Amino acid sequence: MTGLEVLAAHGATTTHEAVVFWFLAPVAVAGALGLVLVRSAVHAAVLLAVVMLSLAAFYTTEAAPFLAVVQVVVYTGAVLMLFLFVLMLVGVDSTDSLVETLRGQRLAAVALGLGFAVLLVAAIAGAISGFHPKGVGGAEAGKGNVVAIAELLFSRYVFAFEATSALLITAGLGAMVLTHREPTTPRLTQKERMLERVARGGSGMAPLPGPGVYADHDAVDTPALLPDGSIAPTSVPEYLQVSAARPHVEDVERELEGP
Amino acid sequence: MSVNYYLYLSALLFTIGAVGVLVRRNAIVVFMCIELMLNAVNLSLVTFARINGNLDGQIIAFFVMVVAAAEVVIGLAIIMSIFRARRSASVDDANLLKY
Amino acid sequence: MTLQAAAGYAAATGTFKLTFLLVLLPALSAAVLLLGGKRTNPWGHLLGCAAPIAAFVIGLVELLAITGRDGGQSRQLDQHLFSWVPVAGFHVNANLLLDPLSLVFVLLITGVGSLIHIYSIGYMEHDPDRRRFFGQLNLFIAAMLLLVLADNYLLLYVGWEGVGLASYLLIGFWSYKPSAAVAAKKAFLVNRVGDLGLSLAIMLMFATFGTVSFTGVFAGAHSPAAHGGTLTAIGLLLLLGACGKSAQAPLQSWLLDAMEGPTPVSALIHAATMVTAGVYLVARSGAIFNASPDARLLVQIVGATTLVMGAIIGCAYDDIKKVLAASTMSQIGYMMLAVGIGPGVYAIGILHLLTHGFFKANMFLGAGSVMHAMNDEVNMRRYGGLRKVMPWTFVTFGFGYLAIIGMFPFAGFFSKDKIIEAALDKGGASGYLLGSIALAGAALTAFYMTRLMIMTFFGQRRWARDAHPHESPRVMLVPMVLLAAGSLLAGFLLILGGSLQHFLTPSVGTSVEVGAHTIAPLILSLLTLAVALGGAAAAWLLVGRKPVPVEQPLNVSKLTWAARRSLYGDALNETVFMRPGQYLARALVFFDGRGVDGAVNGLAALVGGSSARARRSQTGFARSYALSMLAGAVAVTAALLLVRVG
Amino acid sequence: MSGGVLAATSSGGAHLGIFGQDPWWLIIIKTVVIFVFLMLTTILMIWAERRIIGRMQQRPGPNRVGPFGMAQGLADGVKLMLKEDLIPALVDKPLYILAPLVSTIPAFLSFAVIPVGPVVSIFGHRTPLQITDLPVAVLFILAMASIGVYGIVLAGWSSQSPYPLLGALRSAAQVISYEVAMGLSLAAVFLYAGSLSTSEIVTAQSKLWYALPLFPSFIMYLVSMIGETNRAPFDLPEAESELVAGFHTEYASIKFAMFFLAEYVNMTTVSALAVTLFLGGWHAPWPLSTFDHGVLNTGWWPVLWFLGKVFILLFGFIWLRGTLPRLRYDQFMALGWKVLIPASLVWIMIVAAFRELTNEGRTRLQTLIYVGIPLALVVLVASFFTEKSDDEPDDSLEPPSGGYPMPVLTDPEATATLEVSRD
Repeated sequence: MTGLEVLAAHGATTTHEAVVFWFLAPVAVAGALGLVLVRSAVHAAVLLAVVMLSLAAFYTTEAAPFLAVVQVVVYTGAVLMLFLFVLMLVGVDSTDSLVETLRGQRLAAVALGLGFAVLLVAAIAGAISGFHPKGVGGAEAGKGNVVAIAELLFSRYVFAFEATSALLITAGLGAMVLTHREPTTPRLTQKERMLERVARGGSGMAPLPGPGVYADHDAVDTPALLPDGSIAPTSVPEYLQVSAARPHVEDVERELEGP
Repeated sequence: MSVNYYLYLSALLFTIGAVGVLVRRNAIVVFMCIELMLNAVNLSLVTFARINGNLDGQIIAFFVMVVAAAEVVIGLAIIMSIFRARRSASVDDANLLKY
Repeated sequence: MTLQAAAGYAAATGTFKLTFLLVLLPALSAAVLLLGGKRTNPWGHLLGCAAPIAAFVIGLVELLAITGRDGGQSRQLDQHLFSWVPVAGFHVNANLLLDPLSLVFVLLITGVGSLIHIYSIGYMEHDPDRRRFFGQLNLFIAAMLLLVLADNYLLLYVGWEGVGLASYLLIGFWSYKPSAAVAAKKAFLVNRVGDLGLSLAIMLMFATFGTVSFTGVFAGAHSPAAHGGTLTAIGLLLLLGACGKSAQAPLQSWLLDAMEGPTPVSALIHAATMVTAGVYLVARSGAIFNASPDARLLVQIVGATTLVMGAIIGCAYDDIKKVLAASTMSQIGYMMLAVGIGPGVYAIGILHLLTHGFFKANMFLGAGSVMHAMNDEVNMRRYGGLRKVMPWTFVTFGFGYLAIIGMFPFAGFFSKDKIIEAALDKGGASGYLLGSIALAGAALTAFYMTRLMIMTFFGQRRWARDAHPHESPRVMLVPMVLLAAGSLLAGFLLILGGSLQHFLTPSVGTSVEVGAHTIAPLILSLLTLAVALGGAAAAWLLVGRKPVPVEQPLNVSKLTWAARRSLYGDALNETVFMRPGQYLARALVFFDGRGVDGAVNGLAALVGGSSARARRSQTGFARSYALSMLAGAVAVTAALLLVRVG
Repeated sequence: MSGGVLAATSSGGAHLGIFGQDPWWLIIIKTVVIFVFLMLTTILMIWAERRIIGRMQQRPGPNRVGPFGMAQGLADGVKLMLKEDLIPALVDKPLYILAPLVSTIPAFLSFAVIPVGPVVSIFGHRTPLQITDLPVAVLFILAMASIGVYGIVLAGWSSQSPYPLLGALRSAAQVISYEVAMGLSLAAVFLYAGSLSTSEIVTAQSKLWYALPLFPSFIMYLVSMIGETNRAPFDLPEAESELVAGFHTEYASIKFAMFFLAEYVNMTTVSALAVTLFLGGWHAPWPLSTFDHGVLNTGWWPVLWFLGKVFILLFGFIWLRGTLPRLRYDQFMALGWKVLIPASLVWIMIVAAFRELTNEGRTRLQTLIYVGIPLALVVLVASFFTEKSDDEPDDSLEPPSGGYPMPVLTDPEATATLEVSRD
């Protein structure tokens, strides 16, 4: 055990902890400010991840390693990943406009926020100054953080624990109900699709050459050529065909036919 | 340094999160700001545990995380539903419930 | 002068327990006929006749029973039906009072009423709504009986309003005629004025004496505690009520229009019974008027005024029913004069009321018979020479005519003569004045009635081309004959030995028969006869000697013009009441619309407007709400800090 | 950054006193050795994978650079480093650059808590063959894995291109899903070992490797380990034939190399974790462990056993890639959510019951009866309620002749050709 950790368990702060704090606290505040200020939602999420990881580090210095790991796994790994996931589902380009639609909202928010921060700091200073922290070492009683927390969790807080687990399951079910969409037609299996394709016959039966094959260009949006030299439009995915930044299938066709 | 600095930092992060809730329009970012506020509270809870010399603060922080996870799950599901219906994730666009 | 009324009434026993049937039978019949619908059509008129006849029989039985009580036995019998308004401090019983006064009215109402019912069978034979007619007639009978049998003012008021309702319904019986509908409305509205007076009087009674029962009020009126001014006020309000119901000046105008109703209605309600309710009210409230000379004086003035007004109006009209209506006003003026003169003369007023009930009903039925014969023509200028075509009608009508002009020995002679005598006997200048007016009224009565007779039954025939006059059916003639007999005999029989006066004594006090007469009775009687004959002669001179023009002559005196317009009664009403009323109503509407509604609506608009403005804060923007939440959090934190610091 | 702090400030465990006592130079040595080991393993793995798969596919594989082509990995690495660092125009630049780092660094950090051997003496210092240990070491590895996903997701998103985004989405969903299954499969080990610390878990396996009593957990861990590392047959985020190359389509040169590095380091890490948790860690396999009262479990020998087990597992990765076709995405998710997680939950219930009964001092027979009978009952009852799967084929789409699908012959010429060919 390092001296730092022992002291943290006993409440007093050390130089190591101070170094960690003064290094990471600005990072956390900067990340939080960035979360509020950046336009891109994904950047905001990454900045929030920075804040969360900083907090996880603080938890370790405050003798709460289990909470630190849970913070990383649950918050950073699951919750924030869920955010990113939804962000990507909702749209790749989801930047906020800079124009504030509610009159006076920003000004009032910043003013109130500053006032609140000042009040909180004043309250904390008034309430805590001169207080000597005891540290959690006594509470852990040599069993270690994980065991001590587990014992508390499954004895005094067992009902709260069960209640939160029920809440979590309810939330999961609720999310499923909210986002579930009943398909109107029975979903075709892979087998059925293949049989249908065969029954339909024609040129779609054999696998098409991959995009770019036989082409004079190696981009994925370049359609494949069929053995007779004509292009295979289906070899380029639809969303690439409609993309404005790239040449269209028709353009390539025209190019191939030439003058 | 004093343990109080953790609390000051927590207050600061909480306030920033609150202001973020007020000024951001993207529902998901608003949600993130709420998570920031919860995290700030967790930090102060852990610090309180250290000051008071027991583990209850850590336990409560643990519960906060679980409840936050539940909240995020439902909240994001709602945002998804709203987005499907309205093609917008802006909290200002979901303003039908008014006078 | 004491009234036994003040001493309380004996409880009704034996025969007198049938009293309630007097009211109940017609009421039940009315209910059956009005609610039964068309199923009762075939026999409705029979039931309608049976009810008043049965009531009449009961009345006769009770008359016998009451006359059988002599000496020490009270002739005022009170039947307790049920406790009506049992409120702490205000207790009203539904009690029926059977005393000589009410019994007299019961007999008049049921007797004349029965005859008119029977007459109506024939008169209304071709009317599709005859059953309804009978139902409403029965309703009237029931209400009128309730009015006269009530032992307190509140129950009386119920009957009072009941007859008002029946009158309204029956005047407007042919409501498809706009004139009938308007007349009904007018009668109702004018009656409301009087009813208001009555209701105010009742309220004042309650406020003053704490009770509305006759015994309580009369005892209060006699007690020394009663304030003279209050009694006068009650008396004047009662007079107002009486004026409304009895068509006395200034509320007389409705009666002429009320002739739009079917003739039996005019005969029953607007001649014989309902219009006498005012007289009844004054006579019944004698205790109050006895205690208030001022109120009495006003009653006299009203009576005298109406007496002359009615007579003058009667001289000018060509409509046979309206002439009779004006005559009714005039005759009721006599009665009011009589009851107004006060103690000792009530019985004479009642006597004239009874005789008038007979001969006026008789004449109305005769007029109905004439109209029946002449295709409902009412204009006397289209009549003439009917005596040969309708001999029965002529004869019976003639009886009524002789009675009303006070020809000996017809009924009117005895009653009218006594009123004039009483007026003169009042003494002093007012006595001479009232006596002279009454005498002049007698002359005018003779004049217009003679004019009516001449224009209707004598002279050349001025009938419309399609008129084929004929005698009325027997069902109509029989009542006429009976009433004619009454016209001839009633006065004599009732005055015989002062029977009526004595009979009525328990109710209205003793009559003053003997005393210092201003003019000797015999001389006065002769004078009255002479005056009446003079009036008749004048009528013959002015009307009978030359052909009656078919069209109303226009070059007539201003008095005639005025008389043709009811002496500007309507104009007066219009100027004094209607126009100001309209202005008041408009002002009220304006005040209500702009003031009251304006205040209310303005307040509502203020609330609504401010709410709408406050509602704007409900923007739907979650961020705005969150902002206010943060503001609240800041406020709470600041408050906590302040508390800690403080 | 947080990892370093974590490692330095571990608090708690009763048996962890030996950690955190190393002098600074020893820490540096250990760290460098681990780093070099991971780099070398990666380079060797790339070569080995290509060679082995080549052998499986009956082709030689790379054999030109160095003996048996062994330097091929090195050559590839050098080539990638020297190539132009291409940054596409539309990308989100900060995240695009950050993503490979986020992917790689946690992969290395995880290995810090893997015990390679017992306590040995290095330059006179008694020290465990492990950089550090934590009371929450296994969770730490999971945490690092979940941070590593950020690299993939951010790479896919910042590329602003459809295929990478799809790959990133798949990856995010996949890692979240399989992290649950992985965590559940580890829970059984925690129950048996009574600790989250890797060194203690290894110590607890001195007699019996947990792969035997917790065999279902072991299998589930192996499956979710492959899903977690995005390897075939679960390599959906970078499925070449569907998504070109998945999340790193738009990456080139050294950044691309870092993704590759991260993937192979992760493979090594999860293999090492499997060894640590289930296969006895550095303990010698059974017959050898009995040799000379366990002398082979002391000193530097265990490093050999540890590396051997890790390489066997790594070979398994390659073997699977050469053998199994890629799963369809919905099948893959169904496997995770509908099979692995429920099965893990049931299995944990059973293990917990076992442990509780054993701790209470029941005999093994009693324990088996108490756990087995209710379980059998549950299975019996459940079998009544499970629906029969509907395997009836759809007649409407049944191929017409002989059970083989035949195209509809609409083209007369084609029909004629067919006729001719029949003749």
